[in-house]
Amino acid sequence: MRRFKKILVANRGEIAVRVMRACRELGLPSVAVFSEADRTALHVRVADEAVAIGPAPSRESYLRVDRVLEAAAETGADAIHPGYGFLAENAAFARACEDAGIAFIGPTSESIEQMGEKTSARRLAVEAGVPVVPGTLEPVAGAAIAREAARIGFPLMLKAAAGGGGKGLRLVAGPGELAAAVERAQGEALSAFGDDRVYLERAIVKARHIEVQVLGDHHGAAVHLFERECSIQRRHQKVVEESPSPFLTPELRAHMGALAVALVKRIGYRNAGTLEFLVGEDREPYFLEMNTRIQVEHPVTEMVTGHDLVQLQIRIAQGEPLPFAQEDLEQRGHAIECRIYAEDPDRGFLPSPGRLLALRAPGGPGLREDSGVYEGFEVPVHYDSMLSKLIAHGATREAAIQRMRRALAEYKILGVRTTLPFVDRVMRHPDFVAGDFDTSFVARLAAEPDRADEELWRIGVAAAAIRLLEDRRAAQHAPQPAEAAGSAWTRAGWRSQLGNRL
Amino acid sequence: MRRFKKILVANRGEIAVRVMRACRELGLPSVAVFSEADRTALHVRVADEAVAIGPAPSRESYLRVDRVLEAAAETGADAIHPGYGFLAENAAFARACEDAGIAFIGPTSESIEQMGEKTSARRLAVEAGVPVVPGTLEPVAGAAIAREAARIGFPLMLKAAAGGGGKGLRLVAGPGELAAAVERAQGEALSAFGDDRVYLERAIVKARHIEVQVLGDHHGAAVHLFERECSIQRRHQKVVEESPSPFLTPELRAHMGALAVALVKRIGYRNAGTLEFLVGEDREPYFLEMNTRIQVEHPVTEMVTGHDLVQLQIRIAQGEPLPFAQEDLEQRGHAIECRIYAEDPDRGFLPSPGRLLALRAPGGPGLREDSGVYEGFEVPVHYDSMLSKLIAHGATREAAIQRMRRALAEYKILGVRTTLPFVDRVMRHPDFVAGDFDTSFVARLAAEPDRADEELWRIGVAAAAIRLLEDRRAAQHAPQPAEAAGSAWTRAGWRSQLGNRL
Amino acid sequence: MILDASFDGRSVRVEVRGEAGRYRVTLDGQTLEVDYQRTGRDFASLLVDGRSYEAGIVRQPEGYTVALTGATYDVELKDAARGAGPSARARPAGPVALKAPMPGKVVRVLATVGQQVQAGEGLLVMEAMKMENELKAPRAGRVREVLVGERQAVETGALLLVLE
Amino acid sequence: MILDASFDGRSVRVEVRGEAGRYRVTLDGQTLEVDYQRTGRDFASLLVDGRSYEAGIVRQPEGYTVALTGATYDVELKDAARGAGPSARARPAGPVALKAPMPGKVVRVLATVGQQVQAGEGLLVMEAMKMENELKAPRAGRVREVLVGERQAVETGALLLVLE
Repeated sequence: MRRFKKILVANRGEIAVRVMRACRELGLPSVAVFSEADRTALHVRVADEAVAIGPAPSRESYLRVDRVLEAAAETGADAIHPGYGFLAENAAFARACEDAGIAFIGPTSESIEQMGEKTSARRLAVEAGVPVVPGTLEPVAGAAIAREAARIGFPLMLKAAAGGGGKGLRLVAGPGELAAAVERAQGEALSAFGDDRVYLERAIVKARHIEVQVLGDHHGAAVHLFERECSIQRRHQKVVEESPSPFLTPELRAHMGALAVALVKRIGYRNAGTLEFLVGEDREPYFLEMNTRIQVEHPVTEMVTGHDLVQLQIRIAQGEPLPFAQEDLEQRGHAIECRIYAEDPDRGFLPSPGRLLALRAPGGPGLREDSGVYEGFEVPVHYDSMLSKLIAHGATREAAIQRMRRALAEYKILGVRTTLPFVDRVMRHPDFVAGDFDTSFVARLAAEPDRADEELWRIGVAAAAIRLLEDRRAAQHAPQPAEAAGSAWTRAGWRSQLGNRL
Repeated sequence: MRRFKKILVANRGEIAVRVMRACRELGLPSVAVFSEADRTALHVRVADEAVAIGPAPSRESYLRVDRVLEAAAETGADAIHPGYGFLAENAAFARACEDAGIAFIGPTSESIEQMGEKTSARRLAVEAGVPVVPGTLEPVAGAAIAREAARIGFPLMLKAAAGGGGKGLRLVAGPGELAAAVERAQGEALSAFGDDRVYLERAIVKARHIEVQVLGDHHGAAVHLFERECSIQRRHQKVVEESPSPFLTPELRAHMGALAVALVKRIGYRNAGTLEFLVGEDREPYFLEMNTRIQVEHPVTEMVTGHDLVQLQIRIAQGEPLPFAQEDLEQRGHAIECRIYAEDPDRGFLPSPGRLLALRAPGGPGLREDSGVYEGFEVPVHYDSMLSKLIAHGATREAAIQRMRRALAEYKILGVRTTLPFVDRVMRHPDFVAGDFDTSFVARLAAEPDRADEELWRIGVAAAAIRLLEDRRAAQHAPQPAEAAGSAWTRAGWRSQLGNRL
Repeated sequence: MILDASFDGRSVRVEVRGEAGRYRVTLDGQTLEVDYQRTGRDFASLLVDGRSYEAGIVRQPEGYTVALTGATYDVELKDAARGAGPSARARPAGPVALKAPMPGKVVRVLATVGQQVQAGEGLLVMEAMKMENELKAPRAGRVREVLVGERQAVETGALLLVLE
Repeated sequence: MILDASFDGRSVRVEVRGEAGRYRVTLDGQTLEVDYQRTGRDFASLLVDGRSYEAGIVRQPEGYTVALTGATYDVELKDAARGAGPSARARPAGPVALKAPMPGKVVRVLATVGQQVQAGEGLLVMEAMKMENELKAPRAGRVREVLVGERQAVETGALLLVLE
């Protein structure tokens, strides 16, 4: 068992901040790495130390194994936490850390390879007796794609072999769409993972996406921390997650947990990890893939189990044994996470980068926010559009939903469009409230008209008009320039908001 | 069983906001009342409706029973939540609500009288077999004070009969201090409660202040939700609270819980309530008083039990039965609350009202903030100095302390002095970390030198000097007035911060 | 002060009178008594007929964006034209310019000059924030010009393609 | 730019050079290379020798208040006097004015004109934010003047009493 001296966090955004908080709570200093676009990013401000590693494109900074290892050497960091995305499931990076004598806070490079290559993971799962979705067990290319597609049948899912996070994922309804979808998926996969291999799976209709959180240590112990329900997705990316799943029976929960622990033990997995399953209407779980890293939606599990998964990752990497056994764990209450993206839900979730001109976040009981931004931050165009995660916990599912609605009502972000109004629609939708939904929920919702407050526009227009009147009068009577008239910072970024008389 | 239509919150600050959040989570609209000093207060902004009830002094607004009831009538509110302080333990107010057919979200006026008059509460406790601190069982005045003091012996506590929240409370070390202390306590009691009666109690040396949270419903059910440790006090007001208490054994916890439930059942108490005990070195609990309302520090209990006490108050007042039995309740993990006051800990906790010029609050796992303020708010001089409560939860006491330290490191408030650095000192004090403290802890702490970062001042001075350089250069090159040059709001409040060239 | 306000494709005439936090606002034939107080540089508290509203209000080039609970409005404000109220602006006829809705990179151009396209048909694919986004034809027409090439970086509002 | 800075009763000479976020600050004989970026109207991120600091910085009449993790400094800044560095300011001799440390109400006046008091002795009691606060003599002396009466409301900085 070793004790780390300093941890470098090879990531950005909310997960980098999340990991640094865990470091600080464990009494460990943290080192941020940052690209040229991220000098003022929150993770740089929260870290104890910070090292610039390259230009804005992630390929030239956050994905540069050499730069990250140099930063660790330079700062004396003896462990690296990769967060999710970027280098988190890059076996070569894990191996490079191992070779450099730096602890990679994650599984062995071998586990990453086994599970990271999705077709290999499917083969191992089959060998371990875990059922998988029918499809190809190997990546396919060229003419074989059409042939295998015909064998499996439509609709089917086209997936990146090196994939994760919805990138390079395409639902193909029929043979006519196949060629275009393959081109798009390979392009996205190449750009996201540097690997354009794809494979095919039968699309499970009316499926729910349910995943199981696991932990394994260096001493052969493994537990599961129950499930997360992740069926609310747009563009095949999760927007809302919760735990427990309203769909699982206690028996199915125990069964899926046992399957997950069996696979973890079989591969000697050492870290937090997640096994993703599709569960069809017949309540039959099919293993999809295993994510060998912390998951975006890990907070819902933390809130219902009372344990800190990121601290546990670090402690496991130090060689500590798991501090609890399976029978010590229980789900208490219900937790829901809503992801806040800088996207415009009224325009097909188009990205909406820009400066966060004004921001008021909610507070109070049963609420957690894991944010990667702050008022005044310019959200870069180079990275993922997730700004923040809002998580609500309550004694019951209904209480958690009501709490989330209350929190969303308090939340205000101006300057970019966000998914706040969209997740509010989800929270008040009768099917969501009833727990009656599957992965097609978001598509169905988009087709329904939103019933917003019909008269609220009057308040909005009145507020704007009064503000204009007050601004005009103030400008007339302004005795002198106010607000340290245009520091470089003000001049560069806030011009449109400040000063210019209408 | 009735279902409320609308709830008026007869309070201000964080507790008003807290109650309104509970209302919204239960689907109930809330009505704020506000004084002239509070038009822009957070509770007005969070409420669905708001009614002005009078001038700034609480005696002319928040303590005006007639105004509050008029506001309820005017808005159609059929229930009133009193929060804590103000009218929360005013039996006449509860009776006036009862007479007006408006539900008072609290116990019956009779219970308030029985427990609110502290000497009556002590008598009832003695009758119910609950041990009390030796002292007078009746209020005393005039010459009787010195006589009774001599009988009880010094050191002793001088307390307001109508008291609570540390107001009108004085520790008297010897006979020479008695007269002055009586005058001061009577003055404070009169000003705070409109009642200057005082009584005497033996001062328990090296005492811990430990309280038990209870709930009773309209159907005779009563449970306790374990204890809170509240020994960290300055000026006899709590600054830091936690649950569980590091001092209690499981046996003593069960014993104190049983005592509390016995008294609740005996008086047919219907509401959330708190029984305060002093526990001396001999681990003998002495009942001090019962607070027949929600307590400032209720969040620590909510975090360890997973239940929402304010929602439960409302549901009990609607006639609902308690949704759980004693055996369904358990403490999970550990929670600590730090109160953030606008006070200067370097100058004997002198009040520090003013505008909150800049504010950055912490976020992330296991953290809750119940705040009554926001960036830009002018903290009024008329009311209590508490700005906010920060609560950290962790799997263990150590984890909760470390999390609180992390949160305090992230928290920045500028414009007023606060107790943030003080509670950080508490969190890193070896005696606090070891759980080895009593109600004299703060006084001992004040006598010790603080070991701050010796070199940090360099960063502070460098930051100020660079900012000045940038501000001067910006002012030289300012092409035009920026920041909507001085709206009425800017002109009135932010002048010192904005614009004036040095 | 009399203004023409437009938002969400609607236009209304607005009249505002008052001072020191007390205003009377008439819009679309209805008058609101508004108690308006700034609560920060970009926030205000409004009490209207006893109801409390919390508004985030930020300056934009042609008006303000207002965020209320449950909805955000981009409100354009102009001094009222003399005489009549604002008329519904007719959609300009003629060519339609497709502009970049965000900064990013053109990944693929799907349309070619001279091609006849249907409303909703994909014209090009832009990458921003790690996602590929297909930009679709706002109406049917013929592609007159394509002004960008693949792998080209563009800013918000950059002209990408003209449809006629 | 050369400044005299004072905080917490200390004074140092400060020299700042640089621009565009890169500064060299010399204080008390030590030079810091500072990467300084505004992160909001009243916040900045500082990287000094690889270490990251988050500072809240607000303008005050004679300088800035700077909040760092664990400490807040009121830093007064003046253009450096020519020649020598700042000298420790001697405590002014003569009468001492007791001023109101916050707005509030005088509840009781404990001292009378002509009275001899010890350092730390209570002079008067002010109420603010629902608490009574005893204001104590900063040093021993004789009460020369009492300028306020009981129940009188006072603002921050109001002269309450003079000790000589």
